[in-house]
Amino acid sequence: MSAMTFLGPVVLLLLVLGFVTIAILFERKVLGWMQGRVGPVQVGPWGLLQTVADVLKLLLKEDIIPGKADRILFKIAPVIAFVPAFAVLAVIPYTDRIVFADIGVGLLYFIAISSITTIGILVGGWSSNNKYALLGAMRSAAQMISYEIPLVMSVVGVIMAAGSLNLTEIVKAQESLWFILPQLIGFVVFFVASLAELNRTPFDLPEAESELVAGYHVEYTGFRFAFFMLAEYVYVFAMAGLTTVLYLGGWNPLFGWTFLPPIVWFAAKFLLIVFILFWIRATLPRIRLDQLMQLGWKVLLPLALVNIFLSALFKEVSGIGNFF
Amino acid sequence: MMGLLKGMGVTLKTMSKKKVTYQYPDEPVGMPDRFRGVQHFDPEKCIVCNQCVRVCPTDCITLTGRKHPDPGKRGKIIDTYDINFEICILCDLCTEVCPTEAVVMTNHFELAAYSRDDLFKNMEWLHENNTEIRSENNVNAKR
Amino acid sequence: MTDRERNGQRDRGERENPTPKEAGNREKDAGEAKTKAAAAAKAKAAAAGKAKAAGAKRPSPRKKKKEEPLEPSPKQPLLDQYVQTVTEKVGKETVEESYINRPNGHLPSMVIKNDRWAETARLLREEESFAFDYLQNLSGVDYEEHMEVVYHLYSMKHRQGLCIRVKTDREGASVPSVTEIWPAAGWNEREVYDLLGIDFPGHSDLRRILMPDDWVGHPLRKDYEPYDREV
Amino acid sequence: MIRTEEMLLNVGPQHPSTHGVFRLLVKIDGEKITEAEPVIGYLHRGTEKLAEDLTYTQIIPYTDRMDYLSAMTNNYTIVHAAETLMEVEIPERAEFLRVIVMELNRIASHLVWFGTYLLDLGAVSPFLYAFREREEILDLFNELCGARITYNYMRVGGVKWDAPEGWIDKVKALADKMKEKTEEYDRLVSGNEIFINRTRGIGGYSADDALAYGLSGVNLRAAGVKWDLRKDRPYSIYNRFQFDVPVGETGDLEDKYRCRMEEIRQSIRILDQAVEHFPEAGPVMAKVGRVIRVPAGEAYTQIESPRGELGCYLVSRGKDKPYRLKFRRPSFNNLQILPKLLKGENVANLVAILGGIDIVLGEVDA
Repeated sequence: MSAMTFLGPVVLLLLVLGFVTIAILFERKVLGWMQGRVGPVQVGPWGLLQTVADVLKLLLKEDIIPGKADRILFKIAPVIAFVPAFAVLAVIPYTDRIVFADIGVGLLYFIAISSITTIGILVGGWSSNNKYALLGAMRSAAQMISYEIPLVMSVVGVIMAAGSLNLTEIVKAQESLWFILPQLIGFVVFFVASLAELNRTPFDLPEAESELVAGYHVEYTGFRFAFFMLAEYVYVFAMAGLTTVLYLGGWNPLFGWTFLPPIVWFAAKFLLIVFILFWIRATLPRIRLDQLMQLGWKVLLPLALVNIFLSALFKEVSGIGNFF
Repeated sequence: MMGLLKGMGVTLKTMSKKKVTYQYPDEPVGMPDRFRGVQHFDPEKCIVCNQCVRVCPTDCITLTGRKHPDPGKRGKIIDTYDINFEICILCDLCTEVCPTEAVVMTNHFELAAYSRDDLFKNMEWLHENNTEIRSENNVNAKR
Repeated sequence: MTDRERNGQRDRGERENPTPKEAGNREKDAGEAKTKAAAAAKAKAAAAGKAKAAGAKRPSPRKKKKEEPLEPSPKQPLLDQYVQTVTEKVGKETVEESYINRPNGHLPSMVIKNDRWAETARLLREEESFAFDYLQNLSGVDYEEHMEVVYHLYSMKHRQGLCIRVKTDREGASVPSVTEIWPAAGWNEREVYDLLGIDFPGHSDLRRILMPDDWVGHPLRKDYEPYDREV
Repeated sequence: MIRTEEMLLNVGPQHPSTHGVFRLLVKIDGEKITEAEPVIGYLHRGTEKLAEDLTYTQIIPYTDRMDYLSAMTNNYTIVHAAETLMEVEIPERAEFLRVIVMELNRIASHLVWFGTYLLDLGAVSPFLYAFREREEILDLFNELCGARITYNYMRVGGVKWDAPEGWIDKVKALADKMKEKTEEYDRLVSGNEIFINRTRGIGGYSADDALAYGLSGVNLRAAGVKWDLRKDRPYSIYNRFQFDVPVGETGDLEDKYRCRMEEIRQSIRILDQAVEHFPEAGPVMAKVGRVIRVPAGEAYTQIESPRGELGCYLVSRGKDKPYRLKFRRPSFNNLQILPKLLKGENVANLVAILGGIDIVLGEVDA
C-alpha cells in the first residue's frame, strides 16, 4: 500500500477534469476552425480559460428545481450519471505501468459500469417532469440499451484474439499488429456503437437541440447541469481511451519508434480518436430514432456476429491465425 | 458511406482555410459610404420645412422652429430637433427628402444604451455626431 | 358609377368586333397592350390629378379615357364565355357585373351574387372549361358602404386567372365559405374574419388567427377604434 | 395492463426550430404525432392596417420587415403593385438593378434556408458555411443601399440608388464564387446518406394537394407543378433571361432541397446574364411625382419571392395612400398544409417537415 494507491485516483480525477476543460475548449476550437471561425479567444490567452470561466459561471448560477419535479431523484440523477463515467477510468491502462486497477475482467467491468449512466439519464429526464426531458430520456434509454449489445458483441472478436478480458493483456497482445486491421469490421461496429453510447452526433438524439430543445437535461441548471456535461466529456475520455486500448494498440509505438515514451503514444492515438469524434460532430446531421434502431439491430448486430464468426474461423487458418 | 466521407472532407479542408469572422469590438468594422447610420443634423442648413417629419414612417422626428431673429431675413430657424431612436428604423427617408441636406446619415451604428432615455437624441447631440458623414444624401431630390 | 363599373360597361360595349386571339398568343398581346397603355400613362396621370380634385368619397371616372377609344381587350371573349357559362349553369343574375381589369394584365373579373357564390365556386372548380384549381389569394375589403371578399383564382390547366368579388353588407357580413372547394381558403378566411369580421358559414374552424382570441373589434374595418390611440 | 395516453406537446413559441415565434400544439402517442395545430399571430404588427395610413413611399420600409430574409422582393411587391396601376415605364437600368438585387436576395434567402434546415437536422457546419456566403451578399447590399437586412431600396418608379463604382463587377465575382460554393454544399450535404435517409420520402404530397392548399414556390414545384411566376406571369424583365425552373416529383423533403439548391444555380445564371447585359448608363428613376398618387382601381400583382407567390392586392382611390393593401404572404399560405403533413409522422420528422416548408414568421404574421 503505497501513497500512490490513494493519491493516484485523486491525481487522475484532477487530470480528467483538466482534460475535460481542455477537451471542451478543443471541441469548440475544432468546430470553429471547421466552420471558418476562430473559436473562443476572449478569456485567457488563446481562449484557454474559456471553459474554466464557463464552469465557474455554472457553479455560481442559481440552482433551480422545478416545482413539480421529483426532488430527490432530480438531485441524485446527475450523480448517477457522473460516477460511473468516472469509475470506468480506473481500468484503462495508459502505459504498462500507469494503470490504477489491473483487474482480470477489466473490459467487462468497463462495459457493465458504463451502462449505469443510462439510469442516471433516465432518472434525470423522468424526474424533471418535463415532456421534452421525458422524451429525451426515453430515447436515451432505448438508444443506449440497443447499442450496448453490438458494442459488446464487437469486442468479442478482440477478446478472442487476445484471449483475455484484462485490458493490459489486450494491449500486450497487439505488440506485433494492432487489432484494428484484423478486427476491422469489429472496429467499425465498435466505433459506431460507441458514438451512440456517447450520445454524440450523429446519435445525439437524447439531447437533440432542434427537436427536444435539450432533451433529458432541459430543466437542469447550474452545477447539476455541469455534472451532466462533465459526465458526457469524461465518457468521451473513457471511450476514446478504450478504443485506443482495444484497437489501436494502446501505448505500443508505431514503426518501432520507441524513442517516444509510451504515454505519448497513448495520448497521440487517444487524441486522434477524440479529434475524429469532434470532426464527425462538425459534419454530420442527426439520424432519426427509428433509423437509429434499425441501424443498431439490423446492421450493427449482424455485422458484429459475423465478425465473431469470421474471427473464430480465421483463428484456425494457419499463417494468419496468429493475428486473430 | 461515400457521401459521409465526402462531407467530412469538406469540413476538414475548411479547417485550414482563412477564417472569415470579424473581431468586432476589438477591431472596428468599416461600413461603406452609403451605410445608413445615426443621423447628423446641421441647424444652420435647416429651413424648418417639416418634410422630414412628414415623411417619417414611424413619426420619430419632432421639431420646432421660430421666426428668423433677423427681421430682414425671411423664413424660419430651427429651435429644437429630436429624433427618438427607440422607434427610428433608419430607413433613410428623412435624408432623402431634406432639400438642404440639413439632416444626413453617418456611418455610426452603435446605439446601444442602458436607458431608454439615452435613445432620445436632441439637436446638440445630433449636431455633434459629425464624423463619417455620408457623401451622397438626397439622391432622389436632386434628380 | 364607379370606375370599375365603367370599365366593365366599356368593355362590354366594345365587344362588337373582338379580335380573335389564340391562347398561346395571349402573353405577347398582353405585352403589346401594356406598351400602348404606357403611352397613355401621361393622360392617365392627369386624370388622376382630376380624380384627386374631385376628392370626396369616390374618385370621379377618368373622363379623358372616353375620348380615346380603347382597343377591345384580348380577354373580352373569354370573359363573355365565363359569364355565359355561369349564367347557364347557376342561374340568371348570378353575375352582377363583369369587367376586364386592364392595368392588371387584362384580368377577367366578375362580381358574383352572395347567395349564389357557394354554387358558383363549385362550378368554377369542377367545370372543365373553368377548372380553377388554384386559389391564389383571398382578401377582404371594407368599402364603407359594403364589404367585399375578393378571390383571385387560377387555372393551371388553362393557364388563366380570374378575379371574383362577392359583396356583403357591413352589418352581419357573411359570405359562404369555400374551404370545401379550395382548402387554401381555410386560413385566409380566418384572417378575413379576424381582421374584417366577415362570417364564413361552412368554415369548420372559424376563429381569430392573427389577433389574440379575446381581442375586441376587427382592426381592418374602416370604423375600427384603435385600442390605444396613442400608438 | 399498460395504460397509454396521448401527450400534448407544446412546441414553441420559444423553441429552437420554429424559426421565430411560432407555436405548434402536437398530440403525440409515443413519438408519433396524432394531431398538430399551428398557432400563429405572435408577430402580428398589422402591416396592412398601418399601410392604410402611410404614403406609398412610407410603406416600403414596412415591407422590409415582412419577409426579412428577402426584403428586396418585398420592396418590389409594393412598388410593382403601385406601378401596375400607374402604368409607368421603369428605366432599363433600374429594371436590371431590381432583377440583380432580387436574385441576389433569392440566393441569400435560400442560403439561410439551407443552413437552418441542416441545423434542424442536426448538422452544425452547413449553417455557418451558408452564412459565410450570405454575408458577402449582404455586404454587396450594404454597399448598394446602406443596409444589410432592411434595404428600403426600391421606389415607385425605379430604385433609390444607382450601382456604385465597381459594384457590378463585384456581383459578377460573387456569382462566379457561388458556383464553386454550391459544389461544396453538394459535396457536404447532397450525397450524405444520413441526410438522404432523413429527407427522402418524408413529408411528401401530391400535386393536387399542393394546389388545393394554395402552396406556392418551391413547395408547389417540389410536388411537380411547374409554376414559377418569373416564367409564367413574367414581371419586371424576367422574360429576357434564360433560366430553368427546377421541379420535383413527390414533394418530399429531398425534392424541396434539390429544388432550392437548383434555384440558387439558376439565380446565378440570371445574375450572369443580367451583369453581362447591364446597361452602360441611364436613369434609375422614372419621372413620377414626388408625391405618389396611384390612379383609382384595383390590382393583384404577384411575384416569385424565394418562399413562393408574394402577391399584393392593392385597392386605390386615387389618393397618396392605399385604400386597402393586402399582402398574399407565401409563408402564411404554405403553412396551412402543415397539420395534414404532420399527421402520423414521427416527432423527429416534425422539425424536418416544418423546416422544409421554409417559413418566415415576420411574413406569416405580417
